[in-house]
Amino acid sequence: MATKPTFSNEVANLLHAAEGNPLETCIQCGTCSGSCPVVKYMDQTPRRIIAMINAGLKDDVLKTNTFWYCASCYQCTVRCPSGIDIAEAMYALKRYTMWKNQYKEGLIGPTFSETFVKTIVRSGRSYEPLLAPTYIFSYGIREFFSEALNATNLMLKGRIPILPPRIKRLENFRRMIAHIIPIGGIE
Amino acid sequence: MSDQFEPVIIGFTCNWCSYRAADMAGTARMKYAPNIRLIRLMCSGRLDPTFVMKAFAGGADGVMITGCHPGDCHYVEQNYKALRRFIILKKTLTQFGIEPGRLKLLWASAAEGAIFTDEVNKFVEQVRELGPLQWPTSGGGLEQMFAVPEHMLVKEVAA
Amino acid sequence: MTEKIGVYVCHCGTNIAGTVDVEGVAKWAAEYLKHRGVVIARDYKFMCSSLGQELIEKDIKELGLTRVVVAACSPHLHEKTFRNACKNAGLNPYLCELVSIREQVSWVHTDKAVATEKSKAIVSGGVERVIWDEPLEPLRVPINPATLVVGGGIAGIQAALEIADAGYHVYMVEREPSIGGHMAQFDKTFPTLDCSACILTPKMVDVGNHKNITLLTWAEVTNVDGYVGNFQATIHQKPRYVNTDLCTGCGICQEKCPKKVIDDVFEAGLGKRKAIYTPFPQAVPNFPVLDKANCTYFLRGTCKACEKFCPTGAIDFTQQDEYIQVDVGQIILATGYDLFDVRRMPQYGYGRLANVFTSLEFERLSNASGPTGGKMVLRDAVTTPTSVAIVHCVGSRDKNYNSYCSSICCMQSLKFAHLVHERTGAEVYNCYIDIRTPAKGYEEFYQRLLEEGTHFIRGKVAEVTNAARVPEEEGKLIVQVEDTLIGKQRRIPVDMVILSAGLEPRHDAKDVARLFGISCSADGWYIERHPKLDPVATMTEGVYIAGVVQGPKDIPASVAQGAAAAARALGKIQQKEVAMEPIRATINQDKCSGCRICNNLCPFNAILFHEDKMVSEVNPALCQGCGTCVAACPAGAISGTVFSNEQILAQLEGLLLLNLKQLELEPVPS
Amino acid sequence: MKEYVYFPGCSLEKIALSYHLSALETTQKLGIKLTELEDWNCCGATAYFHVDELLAYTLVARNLAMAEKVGTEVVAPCSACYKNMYFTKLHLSEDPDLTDHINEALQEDNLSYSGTVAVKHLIEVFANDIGVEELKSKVIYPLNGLKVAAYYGCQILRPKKDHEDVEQPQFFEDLMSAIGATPVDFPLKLTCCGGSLLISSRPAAYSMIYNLLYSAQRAQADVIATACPLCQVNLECYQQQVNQEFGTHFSIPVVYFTQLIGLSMGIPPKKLGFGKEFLSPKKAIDAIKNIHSQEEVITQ
Repeated sequence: MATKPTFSNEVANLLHAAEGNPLETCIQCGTCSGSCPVVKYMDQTPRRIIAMINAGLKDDVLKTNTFWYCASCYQCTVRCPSGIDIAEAMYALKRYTMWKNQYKEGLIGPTFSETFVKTIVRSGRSYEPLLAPTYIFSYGIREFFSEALNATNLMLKGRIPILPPRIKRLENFRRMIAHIIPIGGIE
Repeated sequence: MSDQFEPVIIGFTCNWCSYRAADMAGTARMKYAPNIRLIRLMCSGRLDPTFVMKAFAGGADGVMITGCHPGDCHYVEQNYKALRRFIILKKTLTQFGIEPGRLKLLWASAAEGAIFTDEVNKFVEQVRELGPLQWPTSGGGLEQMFAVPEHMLVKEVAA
Repeated sequence: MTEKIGVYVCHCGTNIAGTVDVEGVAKWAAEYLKHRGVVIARDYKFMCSSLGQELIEKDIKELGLTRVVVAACSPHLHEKTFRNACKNAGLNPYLCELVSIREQVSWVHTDKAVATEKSKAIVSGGVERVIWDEPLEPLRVPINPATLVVGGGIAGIQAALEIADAGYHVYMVEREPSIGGHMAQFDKTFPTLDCSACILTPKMVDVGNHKNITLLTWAEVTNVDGYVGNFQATIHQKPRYVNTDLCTGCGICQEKCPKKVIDDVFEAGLGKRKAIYTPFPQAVPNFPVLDKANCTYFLRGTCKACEKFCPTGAIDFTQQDEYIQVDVGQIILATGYDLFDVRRMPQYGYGRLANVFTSLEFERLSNASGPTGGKMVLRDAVTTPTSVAIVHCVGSRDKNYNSYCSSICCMQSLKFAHLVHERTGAEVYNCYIDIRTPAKGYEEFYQRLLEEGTHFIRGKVAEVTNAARVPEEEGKLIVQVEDTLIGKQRRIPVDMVILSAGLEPRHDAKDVARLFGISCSADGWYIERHPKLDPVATMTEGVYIAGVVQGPKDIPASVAQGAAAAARALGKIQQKEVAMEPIRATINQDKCSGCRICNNLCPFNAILFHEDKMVSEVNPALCQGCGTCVAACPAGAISGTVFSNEQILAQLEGLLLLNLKQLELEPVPS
Repeated sequence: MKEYVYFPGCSLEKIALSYHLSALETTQKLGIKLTELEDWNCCGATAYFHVDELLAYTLVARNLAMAEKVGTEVVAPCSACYKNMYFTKLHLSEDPDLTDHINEALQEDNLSYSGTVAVKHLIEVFANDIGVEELKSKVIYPLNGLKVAAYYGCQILRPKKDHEDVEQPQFFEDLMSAIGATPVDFPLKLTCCGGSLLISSRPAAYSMIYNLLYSAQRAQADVIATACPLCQVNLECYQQQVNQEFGTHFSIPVVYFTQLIGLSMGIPPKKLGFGKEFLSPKKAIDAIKNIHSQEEVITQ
């Protein structure tokens, strides 16, 4: 049966260590959204996202900022009475949109994540200053200064390294990564 | 599916616990390997060791004996007798050149459909590992030994 | 003579036909088992239906079948049905075999081809076995008309009264000092809101005074032997330290007792009782119980205030545990439920945040005869709440706790909402996942609540905290929940939170089930013989279940089940005797070598040894048919009916399809 | 002397240096050896799981594989690192195919993962392996009267499922009481600080920080104790911005639990990395100062 999988199944397939399609067992009780500390910044509550996924409203789901606002605090996952790993589902949606390159305009999340990943692929470790620019351009000038202020403070307190850290066996490390995905994907 | 070896397993269940555990697995729609075929006894104590031998002689690759948990026997303590017979059986099997891994004893209460399911699956895998039972049929020694009793054959002819 | 075997394969709607090619199996049996005597093989939608049975009866009459094999559900479900069918057609019922291709095939396997093959093997096993079946007559044993009712809640009370009124004796055993169960703790009953005590206590009194009821409270069943018609139960009577023959229930001892104890059973921890006490004024029986663990005399060796003041000298500190033996024909289990321990959901703050209450606590709080005399107040015992949130589905419909619906919480919560509204005028918020009001007058009650202006918020409460963010939240409990109908997270500041805790099986349900030889579901509720058609009987003949013990249900349903269980018991009593499966061992005296191995194997001492003839013999009255001796006899002198060596070996042959092999080797002329 | 493989994680190299220092100092005093994992790489934080799950698992697996070589228990002071390691180990144990696939990749670095090493959070080591009693016995300067808001954050406990412990843990408070401090009733102790949103969703992060600070202030905490570098940076370094945003005047020092434990054991504040923070936890240090007039300790 070569039928095209439903959007719900597509997302479910991206869930790790989940059997079948847990999303379809959602009883829409709202525990997730009730527990969510970020919910008021989301276009749609997590519960609604699940409903929309199950309804196959793919485009509407991808348009929302909901999953990019997920702080991965896992409160929903722990409490869900249907045992759905909601935080994981949010991750799944992030990955889905990153691959398909169809996330909501003006979101910083995706760009940030990419830079972050690049940094690590380059050096094996993360390096704050490299991450900074990504959002400095995305926010207003006031933010820029306050951020700069923070940065300098951190420098003064000796809490920001001058040179980016590197791991020793970087070559192996890169080949290891290459083995998993074509670096082209991110580099 | 494909070409992997599908062992034939005979399971002896007692009427009160393990058979109901199987029923429970059914009503709860739990899924387990279809390789096992059950025979109902009133009590695991009813299990005559020759049943097991005949099962192997007849082409079973594994035999599973099941009964109530020790202390729960509907007939007070007969499952302990099953236990003792099981231990001796294992010894005998080795002497017949049959891997003791082909024989399993399981206690399952009427509420333990899940346990029954898991154990069946585990056992089927275990026997699959061991591969088909190579019973020495040449010379018809053992096969004779465990063939159907004379008087039963008579009835068949009559039939 | 040649056996004529009929094979009948059941579709069970799609239950079997969905996974097994039933037509295929029937065809196969007709063709490949012909040489074994199969003369007809049919498949039919529902073999157990009257039409299905007629089918069998018709064939027996017209084709002169001498054996019948039905491939359908578990023998524990329908063996009787098909045996009766044979009986009606004049065939000895024990010449019929029911093999399970539902519980053992279609429900547990998915691959249709494989399932079909297995079904064939199972059918062939049945055919081989049935050849060796012998015509038998069931053993008839008289039924002891007395019945044991375990549990003195409303379900047990109803059952006991039905039987006693019909003129038969009942032993009622209750663990607590008084009967009445949870219902006695309630104030009002939904949806009619009539006072719980007013409708319950008359029935309790009836039980107490009934000439046909022996009431044993403060007692527990510790052992059960025997079988339907003839059970022997051992009942542990815990010492009351009160001589019930002398006690008049005047209550002076309770007045005089100096020791106050928190009553966490009846008053759910909200009220106090004395060390010698009756749980509540209308208790039945009205004799107090002395709580040894808290009694000053037992702790310090002095006091005995109760004894001094008792006008009839009924206090007896020397009482010991008693073990009472009773003979009964049947048993009704109505042991009820425990409340879900809301501490297991710390996010709701019970025990940490003072003004979070359990549903049972609130029942006591709202009860006119409760610790606050029916005043709904916060823990400080003075403040009346101005806003109350009721949390539904606490511990129910939740895979982390109990995945089932506790079924009473919705209506209970609505009742609470109404009472709060009525008595305090507070704002009431009901946070629910779904409102379930499926019974008579329930939906109307919901409507009434809506009209009363109760706030309904569709959403499972995420957490209850005291973490105020804005001034108006200060000093309040904040209920954080998504209002799923508007898709917004709401923080509702309230004075009081009531957790509608779900129902759970008794903590010792599994042990009790084992004691009475019945089975519980994975959740721990007792399993009925058939979920639709036999809801109060169990797989164990003569043991019935009634009330919540079978699954969450409200008072009307429990009462109905109590009555139903009683009706089933009375039906049996009327039959005067029960037919017992003739599964017995017999010893062929010519073969017996007198080795006496079997004698010590039998746990029922059913095997006696004739010194004179030097042979053993089985006493069929004592033999239970386990067959251990059959398996053990070195001379093969013992055979067990229904499970004879021949039958089992034949079934084995069949399961392994060796009967087909023989076909290839030496075709039997039919 | 008990030994652990120590996985500091990127943050502890610089931005959370004080956590690093205090962790080493305190554990050493308690007779525990932390051997830093050779050539460890970033755990992938949350960002990595946004991009490629498989890759994220591989990164973690590399660290675990290296840890297996040198020890049986790896301890992470950073909650994010801990969560990633803990659950990667869990997933891999459930999914042999994934493990094989990842092992192929690890070959490139001549490593292989077998799942023999246990993963622990630093605070678990203190709470379970060392234990309150042992800790008490090492306290020289109990932080009497210091009101601490013990802040667990998210990923020490979640998404573990054993509810009683996940929803209302006590071990952090117990540690604080053990060193003489007074844990305040801090209902938001398990609420997220928004660390991972700080860059991607600034306003959300600010409001989450605000809620936490508000709750801590309401509980009259002198100091917030954390067990995660992200939480610390978030709650401390951005208090200014939050104040601007919400017109508040929060000034609540945020320190690592190891720093407080260190103080109570009489380790000089400098060695514990004090002095690197924006908001000096003067009160915390004074606590000992006033009670024991330990100037020399302070000025060392």
